Amino acid sequence: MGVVLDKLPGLLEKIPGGGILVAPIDAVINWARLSSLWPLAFGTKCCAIEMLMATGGPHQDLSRFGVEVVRPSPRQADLMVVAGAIVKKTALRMRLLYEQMAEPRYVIATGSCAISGGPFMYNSYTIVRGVDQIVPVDVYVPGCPPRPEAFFWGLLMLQKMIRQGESIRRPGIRRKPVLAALPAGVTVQDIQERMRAPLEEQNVVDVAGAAAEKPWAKKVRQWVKKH
Amino acid sequence: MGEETLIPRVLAAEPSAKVRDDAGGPSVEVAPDRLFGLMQCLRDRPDLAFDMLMAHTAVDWLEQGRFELVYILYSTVHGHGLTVCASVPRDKPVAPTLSGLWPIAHWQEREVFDLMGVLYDGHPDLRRVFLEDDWQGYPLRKDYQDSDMLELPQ
Amino acid sequence: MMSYFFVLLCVPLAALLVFGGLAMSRMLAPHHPGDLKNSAYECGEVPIGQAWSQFTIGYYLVGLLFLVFDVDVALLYPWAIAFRQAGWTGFVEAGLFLAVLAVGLLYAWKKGALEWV
Amino acid sequence: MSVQITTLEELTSPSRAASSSLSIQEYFLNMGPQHPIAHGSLRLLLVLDGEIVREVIPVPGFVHRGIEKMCEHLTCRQIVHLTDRMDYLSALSNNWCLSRTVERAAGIETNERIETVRTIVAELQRVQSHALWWGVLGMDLGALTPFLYAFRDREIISTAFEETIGARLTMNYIQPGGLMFDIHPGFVARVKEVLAHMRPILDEYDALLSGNVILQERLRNVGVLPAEKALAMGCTGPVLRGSGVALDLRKAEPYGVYEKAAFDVVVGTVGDCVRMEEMRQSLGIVEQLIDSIPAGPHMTVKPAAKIKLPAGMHYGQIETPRGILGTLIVSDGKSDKPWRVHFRTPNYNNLWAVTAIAPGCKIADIIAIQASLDLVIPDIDR
Repeated sequence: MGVVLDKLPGLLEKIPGGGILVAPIDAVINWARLSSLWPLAFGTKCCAIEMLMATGGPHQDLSRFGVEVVRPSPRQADLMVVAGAIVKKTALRMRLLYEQMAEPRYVIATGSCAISGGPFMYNSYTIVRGVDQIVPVDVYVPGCPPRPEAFFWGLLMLQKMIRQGESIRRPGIRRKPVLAALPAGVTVQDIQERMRAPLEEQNVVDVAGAAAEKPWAKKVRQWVKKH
Repeated sequence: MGEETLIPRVLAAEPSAKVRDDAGGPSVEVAPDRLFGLMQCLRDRPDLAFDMLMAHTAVDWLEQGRFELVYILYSTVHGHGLTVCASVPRDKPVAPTLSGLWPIAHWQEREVFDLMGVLYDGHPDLRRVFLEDDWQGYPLRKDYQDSDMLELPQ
Repeated sequence: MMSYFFVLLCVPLAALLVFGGLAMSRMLAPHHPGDLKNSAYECGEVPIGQAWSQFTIGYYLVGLLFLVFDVDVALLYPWAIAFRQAGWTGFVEAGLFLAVLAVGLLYAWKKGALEWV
Repeated sequence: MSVQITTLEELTSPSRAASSSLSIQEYFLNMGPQHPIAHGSLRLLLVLDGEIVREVIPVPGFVHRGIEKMCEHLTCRQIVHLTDRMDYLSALSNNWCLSRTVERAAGIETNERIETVRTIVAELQRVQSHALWWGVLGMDLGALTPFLYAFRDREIISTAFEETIGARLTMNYIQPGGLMFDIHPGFVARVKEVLAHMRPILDEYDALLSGNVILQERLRNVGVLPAEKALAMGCTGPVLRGSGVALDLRKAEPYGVYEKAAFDVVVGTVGDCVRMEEMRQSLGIVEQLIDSIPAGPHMTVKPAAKIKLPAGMHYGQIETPRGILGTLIVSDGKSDKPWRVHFRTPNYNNLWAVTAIAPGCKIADIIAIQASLDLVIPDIDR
């Protein structure tokens, strides 16, 4: 976090009752971030037509969620929408683009190719089976290609995660809401209380740490140095 | 120009060519060293006038130890097509380049080199076109081993 | 003298606007520089060769011409505001000023500085 | 003559820069995989002298999933879903090409109803694909409104497809031996709605972009591809017809029910208005055929039937919105999985025309050339 925001939680803790101030600051910062997500146009295949273009079109209007400013350059983007299959040759470039984006950066993997290699899982010598081998992914949107409405559901999930999951006390630590989308008929009470705490706890992701131990992290460094 | 008058004229141009019947359209088999001569006259003779190299690929016959190079030609003037095949041994797969006759052959041959490993004699810029330059092996060969590739469980 | 008070008022406001924005982002935005993050962005590729290379003289010429005519427009602003009070003498002076610049433009045009090589 | 294998490193290494005619000012610039004009991931390595492009080195392969290797492990019917993912803007034509090749090889008969529905659906998708080309041509050259117009019309056609085919983009509808499902009872009415909507819209397209002076200035004699150069570079489809060669497989080798529909092949002299006129021709075809869909079964071969191809090479080609797509299936006759499958894709051959056109033009012209070539990258890499 910035110079002030790093020290702010510590200062507020010292002041008696200052801790209450952290929550409104969180709320304001998270609200500002989630309502102005600028996606990076990184579409490789058919999902690009559905996710980045059709949703941007007049019928399924992406700008209802404030996400319509599609930036080609990673410097001005904070949401990387991975639309399409990623092969070994693209994985290096994609990891470099992810590194060149400024924090806080979010990743939505759309389409079964990005999630798990999809139709190209077997007998393909270049496919990377799942984008989460390259970058830490926040929301997975299944489908081949997913319908624009499915992409909006993923977007809302991400916005819910930003609203609830981040705090200036622990910058870069993202708590993914486990109970984001409970299947129909299952209520919170059904999941016993002792089940819920570990689920919430286990789903805390340190984004920087998660990004560092991805297999492709080292390969990108060697590739950049080699050139 | 019907098929029946096309094949005799092609054979007249290249007596060492053998007719093949297992391909859909008219097709001819020729030895690699005669290939360039046949292609040259197929393109230049006005009554054949194959001005378009529609497709070029290679088939890996592992047991017979040969690569079968397939050239599919098309003539926009007469509207007829021809398939020319040539076989090169698997251990020394060198074939003459046709990029002098049709510039598109330059890149079609690069693709066949990239995926099948057939070398082209006299090719100006023989480089891998899809895979990284330091990729080991040629993926479309039948005996290509890759630990990363998942086999479909039968 | 009073009219200069507004100028004095305008300067700090402008400074506040500019440096305020910068200070806010310095204070609030996360700041984690890294070697890969600072590397040059070229469509996801690693740039080939050095960025420090000689490029054509055309860019320099265009930059120079723009500078001249930009200053020219900047000088016309005060005249445009006080257009009515300046009356005819002001109009003639501005005309002369523009005429001198027009000669410069014609010269550049004839010399072919405007054609992009 | 020697066989010499080079790599991109050597091509761009400083030694090459010093020794060749590359004067000091020339440098390499990556119009790389992640670029708005790439419509996917295609890297154009430009050799620049100031703003003049000396040479373009396209580097595809960023979406190469090895479809031809996968086809060797799949039966003919399973390959159809892979053809959708090559050129996803003309998925139906791709399916049709593979299905037609398999049907001719295995001797499967299809009836009049199947062929008529195939022709109608493929022509509708041609209009949809050219609409996207028109919208993205405007977007690439800076005008953002055509993008919104184009995608509004694509949605209208997509709803017609969705009702019958169930999918918006990757159709998997035309199978060897017929169609996956029969057409929806409301299909004819829906297509008539689309036709009624699209006819005036095309004039609106013309009014919006074609008359625009800036666009004409950006496109006039930029990237001129003479006829014999286009033929030598193996270009097909609107790119070739734009250069004046009247090669259209729907006329040259009629398939489906194209003989029944009267339409003319649109040939430009040098310009690129070919696709606009082709949209009108395609609408004309659909108008003539929509009322005469004969009755009959929608599938002549039981879905579970194993299709075994006789030994030998089977080649079939079809006219997709971007050019001639050829499918070469080599079968050894023993198993129902093909021995080798090769797709002659239109985009792979149209891509290299940029190396012939580009030397000497400016960087902004490269964007105009790429937009007019209308490339789909997964079709290049397969």
